[in-house]
Amino acid sequence: MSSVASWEAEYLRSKESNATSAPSFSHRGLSAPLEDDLLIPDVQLGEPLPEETPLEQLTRHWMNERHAPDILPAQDVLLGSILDHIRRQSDTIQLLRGDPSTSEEEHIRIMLAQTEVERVQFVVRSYVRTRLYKIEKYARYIIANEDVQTRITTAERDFASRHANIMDRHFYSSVLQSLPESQAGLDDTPHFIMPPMVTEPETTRAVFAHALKRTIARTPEGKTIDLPKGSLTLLSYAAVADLVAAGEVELV
Amino acid sequence: MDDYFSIDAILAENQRVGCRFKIDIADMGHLGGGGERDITRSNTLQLPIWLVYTVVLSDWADMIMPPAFGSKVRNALKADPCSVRLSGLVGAGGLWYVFGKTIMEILDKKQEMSDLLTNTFRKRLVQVIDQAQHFNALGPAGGVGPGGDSAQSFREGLDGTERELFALAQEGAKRMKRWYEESDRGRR
Amino acid sequence: MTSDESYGALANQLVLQSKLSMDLGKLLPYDGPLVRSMLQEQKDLDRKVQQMEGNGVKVGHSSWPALVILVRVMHQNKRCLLAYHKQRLDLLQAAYWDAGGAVGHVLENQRGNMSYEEIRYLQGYGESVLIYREQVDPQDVMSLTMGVENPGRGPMVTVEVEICPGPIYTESGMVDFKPGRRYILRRADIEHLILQGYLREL
Amino acid sequence: MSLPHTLRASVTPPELELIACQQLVDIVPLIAMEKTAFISGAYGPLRPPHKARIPLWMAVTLKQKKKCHILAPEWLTVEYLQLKLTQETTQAEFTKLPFRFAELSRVMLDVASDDLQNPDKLRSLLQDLREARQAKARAGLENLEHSALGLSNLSAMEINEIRPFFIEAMAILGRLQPGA
Repeated sequence: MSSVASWEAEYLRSKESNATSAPSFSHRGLSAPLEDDLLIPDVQLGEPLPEETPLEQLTRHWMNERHAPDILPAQDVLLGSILDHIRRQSDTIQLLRGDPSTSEEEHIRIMLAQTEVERVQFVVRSYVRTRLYKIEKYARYIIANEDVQTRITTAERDFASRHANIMDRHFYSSVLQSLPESQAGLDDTPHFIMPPMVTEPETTRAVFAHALKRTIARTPEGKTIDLPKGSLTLLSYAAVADLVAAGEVELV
Repeated sequence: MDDYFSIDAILAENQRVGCRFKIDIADMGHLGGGGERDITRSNTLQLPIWLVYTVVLSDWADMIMPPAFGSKVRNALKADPCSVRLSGLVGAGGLWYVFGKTIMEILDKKQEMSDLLTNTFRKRLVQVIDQAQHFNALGPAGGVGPGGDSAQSFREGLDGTERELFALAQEGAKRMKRWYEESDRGRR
Repeated sequence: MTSDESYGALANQLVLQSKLSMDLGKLLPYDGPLVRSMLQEQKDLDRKVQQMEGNGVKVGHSSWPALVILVRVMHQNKRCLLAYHKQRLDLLQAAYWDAGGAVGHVLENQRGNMSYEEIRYLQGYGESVLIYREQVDPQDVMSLTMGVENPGRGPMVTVEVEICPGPIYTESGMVDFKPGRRYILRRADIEHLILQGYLREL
Repeated sequence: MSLPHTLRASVTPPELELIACQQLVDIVPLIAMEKTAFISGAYGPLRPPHKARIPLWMAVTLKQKKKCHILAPEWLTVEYLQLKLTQETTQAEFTKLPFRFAELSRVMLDVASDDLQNPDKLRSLLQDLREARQAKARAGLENLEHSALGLSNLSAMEINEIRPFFIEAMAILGRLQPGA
C-alpha cells in the first residue's frame, strides 16, 4: 500500500469515528489533496455522551478504573477500536519514516503522530494493567461470582482462573500439602473472628465522584444523596457504582 | 486492613491485652509468655488480640480495661485530644485505635467507645495533615515545625495509624513538589 | 516445639520478616527452615488435639478450653504461613513487571532468594501474561509490559550505557552500544533496556 | 502485581498532566501543515499566520521546535487570577476555576512563558491561589465523617494531593463505627 494510499485509508476511516473531514498527508509533489466530499459519518462506536470522542471515552473509563476499588464493566469494543487505530497510525508512520524524501513539514507531522501514538498507548496500557491488577488481586472472588464475570472479558476471565490456579498450586506445594488434613483447604470458615480467605473488593472505600448530570446516590445504609450536575462529592464507591457504570458519574 | 493475607492486619492483632481468667486451663501457662505451666483462675495474662477474642467471647476470661482507655486518659482526650501522646499509651508503633476497636468489639455498649475513638481521631486529623504538609515543606532537617516543640511532641505522640496517615499526607505533598519542580526542568 | 515456646512465636518471626521485606521493598531469602519448623509445630498441635479428642474431650469437658485454644493457634499459624508466601508472590510479580516482563532477568537477580516453588510460580505467571496478551493484543500494539509510571515523555530519550547489552536491532536500525557512551533513541525501542538496568535515562 | 505500588493509592500528577494536554488551545502556527487525521481527531490545516485550534500536547511539541506561538486561555491572565485570588480569600467556599487549571498553567508557563503576559506575576498569583485553597481543603477535614463530604470546585490536582489521606481517613472512621 503506497504511503499516500495508507493515509487515504486512514483519513476515510477517521471520518467514520468523528465528523470532521481531513485530506490525507499529501505526498510531496503529488496531486492536490481530495476535495472535502463530506461522507455522512456512520453510527458512533458504543453510546458515548454526545460530544465524547472515542479517546475521551477511553480516558473517562481509564480514570474510573484507576479510582474504583472494584472492577468496572469491560469496554472491549471501544478498546479494540482504539488498538486498531493505534496500529494503523503506527503502520502509516513506519511507511512514511522509511521515505528519505520527506519534507521538514512532513517530518514534523510524523513526529506529532508518533508523539500521539505513545500517549494513547500509555492510556491503553495503564487502563489494561489497572484491570489486570484487580483481576489478580480478586482472582478467586471473580471465579466464585457469576455477576462479576459478566463485567469482564473472556481473556480476563481466563487470566483470573489461570491466576487462581497457579496461586492455589503454589500454596498447596509450599504449605497446605504439609498441613494436617483438617487444615489443608483454602476455604476455611473458622468460627473465630477471622477475615474470609477469599479477598474481596473494598466497595465501601471512598471515591471523588463528579456528577456529569443531576442524579441521586444511594449509600449502602440506604441514605440518598443528591448530586447536582457538575458537583464533586467524596463518598463511598458503593453509593455511586451503578451511576459510574451508567456514565452519569465519573471518578476524578 | 482486615484482609486475610494482610501482613499489617496480622501484626495489628499481635498487640497484647490483659485478660483475667475465670477458669483453670492445664499447661497453657506459657500463652501469656510467662514461665508458669498452667493457667489458674484469676491469673492475669497478656494475650495477643487474636486470642483475646476467643477466650473472652467464650467467657473463660474477662478483659482488663487497659490504662490506655482508663478514665484518666478518657478525660484528657475529651479535654484536649492533641495534647495526649497516644504512642505513650501503646508503645511507639503501637496501634491505639486498633486496640480500641478490639475492646469495642468485646464490650456490650459499643457506642461510647466508638464516640471516644472517632472524636479523638477527627480532632487530631487536621493537626496531622497540617504538620505533614508543613513538615514536608521544611524537609526532615527542618524538624522544628509550626509551634516548635509542641509540634515535635505531637508528632512523637502519634499512634501507628496516625503515623501512616502522616506518611500518606507527606507523600502527597512530596509528589506535588516533585511534579512542580520536575516540570520546571523537564520541559525547557 | 518445646512446651515453653509460647504458641505463635514462630509465626510472629515469619510475619515480621514479611514486614521487613515490605519496608525494604525487596525480596529477602526464602526462610525454608522457619517454614518447616512451623509446619512441624502444626503437626504437633494437631497430634495433641487428636489425642484430646481421643480422650473424649468435648464441650463442657474441663480440657475443652485448652483444645479450642490449640485449634485457634493452628488457624493463626496457617494464616501467617499463607500471608508470608502471598507477600513474596506480590514482590515477585512486581519484579516481573519492573523488568518489562523478562522472567529470565528476574531469575538472574532473585534466584538465590527464591524457593523452587516460587521459581515455578514466576514462570507460570509469565506464561499466563503472555497467553493473555496473545488473546487481547497479539501484535502488542500497546506494549503491555512497558512502564506505566511516566506517561507522555517525548518519543526520543537520551540514555547512557550502564551495562553493555551488546548490539540491539531497533526500528531505526542496529545500535551497537558501547559502555559509558550516550545515545539519543526512540523511547519505544529501548524502554525495556532502561527497565532492566542496561541503560540509564538522562 | 501488574500495577506498581506507587500507583495503587492514587493517580499521579504526570497522568493528570497527560489528560490535561488533550485540551484544545489556540495557536499561531509558524509552519504550514495539511489537515491531518490523528487518533484523537482531525486537526489543521495550519496556514500561517491564521490561528488554529489544536490539542495542547501538539502545541507543546510545535512550540519546543519553535514552530508556533500559543495563545493564553482567557483565564490565564493577571486580571482574571487577581480577581479569583480576592474571591478565594474572602469567601468560605472554593471559587470556580477550570478543572485542570494547575496542569494547564504549569505546562503553559514551562513551555510558552514568552507567549504569556507577565509570567512571573502569573506564577506568584497561582502559588497564592494554591496555598489559599490548600488551607481550605485541610479545613474541610473537620467535617469529614465516614459518610459524604461535598468538595465542589476543587480542581483535579488539588483532589489528587489530598486523595490518599482523605480516603484512608474516611476508611479508618468507617472502621471505628460500632459493628463495622
